[in-house]
Amino acid sequence: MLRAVAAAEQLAILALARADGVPSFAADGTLSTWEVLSQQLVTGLSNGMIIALIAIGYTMVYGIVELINFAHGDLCMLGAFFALTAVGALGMDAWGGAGGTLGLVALLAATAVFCGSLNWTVNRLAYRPLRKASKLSLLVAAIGASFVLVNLGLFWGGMPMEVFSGGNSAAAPKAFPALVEPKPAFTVGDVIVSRPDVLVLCVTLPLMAGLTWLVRFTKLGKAMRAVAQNPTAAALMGIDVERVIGASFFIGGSLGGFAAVVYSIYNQTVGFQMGYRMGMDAFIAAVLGGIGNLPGAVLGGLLIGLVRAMSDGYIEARWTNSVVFGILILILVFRPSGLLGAKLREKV
Amino acid sequence: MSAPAGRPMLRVQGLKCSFGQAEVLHGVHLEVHPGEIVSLIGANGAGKSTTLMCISRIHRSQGRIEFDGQDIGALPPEQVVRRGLAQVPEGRRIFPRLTVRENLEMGAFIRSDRDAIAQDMERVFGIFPILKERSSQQGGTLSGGEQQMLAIGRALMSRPRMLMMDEPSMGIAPLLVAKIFDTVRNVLRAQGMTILLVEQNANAALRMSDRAYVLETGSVVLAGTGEELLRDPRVREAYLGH
Amino acid sequence: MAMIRPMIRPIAAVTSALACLTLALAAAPAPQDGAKTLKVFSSLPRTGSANSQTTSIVNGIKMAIEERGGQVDGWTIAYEDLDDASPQKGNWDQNLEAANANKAAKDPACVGYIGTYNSGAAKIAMPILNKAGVVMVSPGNTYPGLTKPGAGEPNEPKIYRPSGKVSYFRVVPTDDIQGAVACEFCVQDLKAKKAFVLHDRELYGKGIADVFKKSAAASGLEVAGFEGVDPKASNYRSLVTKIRSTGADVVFYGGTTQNNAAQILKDLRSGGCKAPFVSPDGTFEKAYIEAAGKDAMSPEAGPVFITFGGLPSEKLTGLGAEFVKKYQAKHGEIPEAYAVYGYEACRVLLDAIDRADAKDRAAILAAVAATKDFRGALGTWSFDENGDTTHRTMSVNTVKDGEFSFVKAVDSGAGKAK
Amino acid sequence: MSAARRNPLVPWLGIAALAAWPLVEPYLPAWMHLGEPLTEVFVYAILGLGLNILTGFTGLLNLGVAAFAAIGAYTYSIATCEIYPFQLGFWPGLAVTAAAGALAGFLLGAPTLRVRGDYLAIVTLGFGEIVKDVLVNLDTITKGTQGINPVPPPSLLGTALEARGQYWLLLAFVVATFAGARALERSRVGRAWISIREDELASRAMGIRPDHAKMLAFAACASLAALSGALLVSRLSSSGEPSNYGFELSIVALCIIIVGGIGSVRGTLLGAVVMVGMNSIVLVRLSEALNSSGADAVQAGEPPAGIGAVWHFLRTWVQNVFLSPTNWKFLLFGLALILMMIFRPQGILPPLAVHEDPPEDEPGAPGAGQGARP
Repeated sequence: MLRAVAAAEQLAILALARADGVPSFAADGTLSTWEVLSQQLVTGLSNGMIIALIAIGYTMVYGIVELINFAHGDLCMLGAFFALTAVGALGMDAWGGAGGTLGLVALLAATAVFCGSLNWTVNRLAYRPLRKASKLSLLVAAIGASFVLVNLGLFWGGMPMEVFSGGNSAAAPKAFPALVEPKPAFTVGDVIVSRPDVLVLCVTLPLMAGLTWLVRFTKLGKAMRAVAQNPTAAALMGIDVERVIGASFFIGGSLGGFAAVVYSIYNQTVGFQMGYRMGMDAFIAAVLGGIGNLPGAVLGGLLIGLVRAMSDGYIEARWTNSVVFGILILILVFRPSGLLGAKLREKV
Repeated sequence: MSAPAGRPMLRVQGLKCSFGQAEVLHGVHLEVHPGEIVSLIGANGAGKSTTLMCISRIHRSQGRIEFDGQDIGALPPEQVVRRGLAQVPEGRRIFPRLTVRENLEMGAFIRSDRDAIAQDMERVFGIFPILKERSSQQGGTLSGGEQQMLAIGRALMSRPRMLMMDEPSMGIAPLLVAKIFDTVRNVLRAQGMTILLVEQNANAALRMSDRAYVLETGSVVLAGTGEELLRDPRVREAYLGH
Repeated sequence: MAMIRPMIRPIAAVTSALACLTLALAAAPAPQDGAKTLKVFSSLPRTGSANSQTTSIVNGIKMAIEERGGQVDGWTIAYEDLDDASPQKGNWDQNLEAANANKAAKDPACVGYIGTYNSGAAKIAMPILNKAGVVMVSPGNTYPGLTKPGAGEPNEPKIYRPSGKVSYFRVVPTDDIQGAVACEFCVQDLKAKKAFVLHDRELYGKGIADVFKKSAAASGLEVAGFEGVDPKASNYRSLVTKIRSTGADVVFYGGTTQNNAAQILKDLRSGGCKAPFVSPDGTFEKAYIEAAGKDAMSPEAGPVFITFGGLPSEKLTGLGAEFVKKYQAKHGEIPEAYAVYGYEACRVLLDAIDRADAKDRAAILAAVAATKDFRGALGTWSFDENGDTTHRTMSVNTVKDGEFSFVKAVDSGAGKAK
Repeated sequence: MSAARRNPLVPWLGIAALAAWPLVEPYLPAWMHLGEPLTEVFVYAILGLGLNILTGFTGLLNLGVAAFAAIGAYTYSIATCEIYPFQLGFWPGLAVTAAAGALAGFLLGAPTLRVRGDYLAIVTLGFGEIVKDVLVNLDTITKGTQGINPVPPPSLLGTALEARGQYWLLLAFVVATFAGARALERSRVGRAWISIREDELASRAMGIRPDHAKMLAFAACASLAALSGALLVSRLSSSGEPSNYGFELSIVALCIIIVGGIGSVRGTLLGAVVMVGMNSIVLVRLSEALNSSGADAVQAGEPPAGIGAVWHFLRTWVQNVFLSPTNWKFLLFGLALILMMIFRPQGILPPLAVHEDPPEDEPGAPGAGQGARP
């Protein structure tokens, strides 16, 4: 039999745990079917938007150099570490009001520049020498780059700063301060739309609009599309192909930087191995939407977010990954070039 | 042979190019003078397209490539275009998912004078009115002949002083071939454009060229004026089919 | 000739590079194989996510050896820290674990193997070491089937003992005890009526969650949901909505910090669920508190409890308290909960070496098996006939002001295991 | 071309040297005991040879080959383990495994014939994840994360083989698989695969049925991968956890064939040596070497102020993180991959045809000829 040894102090903690009587801990249990569905939609939408943001950066590079960029998620991970370092060094979690908002905007911008530069550098060092090599060699280089970035994250996590828990456990997950408090922004019945949910929309929508504008209407955007469609012809037009590729790595990376900050604020956890899932989701979203297709990536991201939420909610969490991949495979069997994809060049 | 006097606009000397261990150009020499139409004929696989790609610096090569008296053999491709040497590549290489208008804009990528670009675009539309009709269609939806017109128009958009055209008649309906050759002869030439033309259709090419070179397995084997070569028995035997 | 060259060159380059590297590395560390040296190996996942816990275990092992001045009964103790995780996996790798075990088995100086951390890895290493007669002391395996007949598959644990002898011991109490303790705590102290049970789908987490579920059925606690989660998911908000809709008044997570325990807690709290969150000793480490952050761990957000198969460092008395003090002086921080297991595993091994008449594997194995009333850092305990510790004092802890805070000790009593 | 006609003795000498190794090993110093990692290399080589058929010969990028290995590992375990009713023993177990692998290959290949390129890659990746999830979740059949124990070791004529015997048996398997792969490469179906890789439309015009050939490639790849999975678990005497057959394993297999030289049978063997060797030999030896230098993370006391604080900060960081060799493994592994690709993008031992491929200005080669490469 259990023999409880309870001292006064421990009893006090227990009493605290039961402060308002047992029922107060019970989850509401009053959510109606519709409320549950709406709550799941909110969750799915927010997660989907974050995935979409990572995926458009991913698909941009993907469309141009045909590189399955395994390092993209890990780039986002380093972006999150950069943001956490900045937050810790400047004590940003204590900033409130207008200062806090301005700080957040500055943080987004700084992280974007950081990730963009990093992505540009990785391209310059690891991928550019392989431009004429086969696509598979490029793939292996990307796998290698992913490992290197993961390791940089491990080093970074051991930085003796308070936000990295003094650096004593480099590998452990770190809490990201709640720059936007996870409080309800508004509630509809018992459905909570939290402030981070709102933040996700506020950041991702303008970025997607901006990117669409950039790609469709600016000279650089058109050059990017031209290089993606036929690099030799683009070079014959006087387009500096390498520069355009570099620029798209920078832009794609900086979108990853934005995504990293939003992700960190939304989930409040960063860890050196989190890039795997971020990259994987982005990859699935990009392919699902059609390689190199920006609206497709957004659609794919939203779909994955929603499918995950619905599967967690109505099937079983342990089957969620299978459900996502199952749907992906089904879609590709019937639409072999993704939802919005153009016909694929037949080349591996 | 009767090369005109004066400084050539393009001079290629000892151009060599290899893929892996296989050398495909063994030292090509050719010259194009201002205002000339020069054609480069030869069988499939003789190295005609490779020569143009080397001049445009898409392929790496050895030997000397001079444009306007300056060595361009070490420049990146975009610098070659900036110097005024544009190419209409083989197979047209239209950007299939850019609109016709955007394709033309890409041709003017090196320029930033918006008004002049707009004027030039109108000029291209004047030469090829069909492009104007199709201006908001995606390039990939055009017919072969229309794509060829677009490719020529696109190359003109960089305001080149010299144009290299690679097989403009390939895979195009005969009616449109006539139209394209007509454009080359009567519009471009009239504007004083210098042209280096690669063509399989030796007969048509020689008829409109001032001079021509015959390329065989990576080397120039014959050169002369268009008429000389049209009369040359070797050429008649090998390329004109009689 | 010229045609062959392009093929031979790369082969030659790669082989010679590999050979040079191996040579250089092999030449560098030449351990003095003196006549009176005994070797102790540890095999733990040193690369990847478990690194922080295993570092603390290794620190504990090293301290135990240093305490004896690196000598036992006139014999020098050499220690080697093996890694059973590969960078490709970022987690323990079955090939490397097999290689480590074989390495230890083949090394004539090896008399002890401290490991593994993951029970799955133990399944690979146990038969190999058992055949070689190398005693294995685990600081971290909690899967009951490794030692207890009837607790796992019908053919366990006999399949891990090809020699027929017990050569595997562990200083940690097993999942079946801890899962039951956690459940009793929920029922008796938290007065919970309805539990939502989550697990990380791994051997440790699922095992403990299974026991929790079984005990819940026995003690009348309704299990409103039993779900395996994806330990790599970025968040669990949709699951939280599901939990909210069931009206559960306690949430149990069978899983570890590395498998996102803190994330689940955070999502519960920000999703508006205040139910007590209970997790096992895989979360009893500072990293859990740090990963969850202040807000999710504050009393207003909702109570958090962690069960642990021993007493927390600050409640340790005698040797345990001393260890904590020494560790703190040396490493500048309070040790992780696992450090003391590493320390204890090594101490019990060294003690057995000391007691053994002959310093060979058989004698040392016998001496470890005969460990009785060992006065260790965890208390005074013995190994039972299965190789399990008789030490069964568990504790329930909470978090207060960013530190673990002891709530109560539970003596699960002998023979309670089901 | 003529390189293929090199000295025919070389492969036999190689096999003989490998076969003799266990006899020589006991006389060598401990650090040269490579039998163990070599046996592992053999298992991975078979996996690589299987993947090479699908990705190397046929040009279908597969990011989920681990799923086939998993199917093999679990089929073998269930067919042979004493807790199941079948208990077939080693050789019948292998036969069942190979058949199950082929079936799995068909099952994945058939519905996805229309899916190409990277789209196919992600289908295979998804298949891999689904298989892993099913293995974990259907724990009533697969024992979930517990794994299946014990799995019978390789045996010959009714006797279980010990380490040395296993080494020779696996070597024989590798030699047989290698010879089989070479024979396939030159066979009718092998030429069909290669022509599909080069140009599917043209091969159709030559009378090849691409669907047919692709299905065969899937089946052959899956069968070999399943075989390697079975050999792996029989050697470890445990099926291990399903997580052992995840994406990471697929990536390793892919790296093996690309590092070796995509499409090259001999290259695949070398790739296996390099990839496994890096993990099981180089990195292990490296951390042994560094560990014995005994770097301890030590830090205590109050952090000083001013410049001293910076110094203290860096020192603590270095001691906490950089001094531990295990913290460098990802970096070394990743750098090695990148450098190998940069210096030998075509792989260590590419198939001969690759040398002669003209770098025609394909869509995949933007910016060609800019002279940017050193």
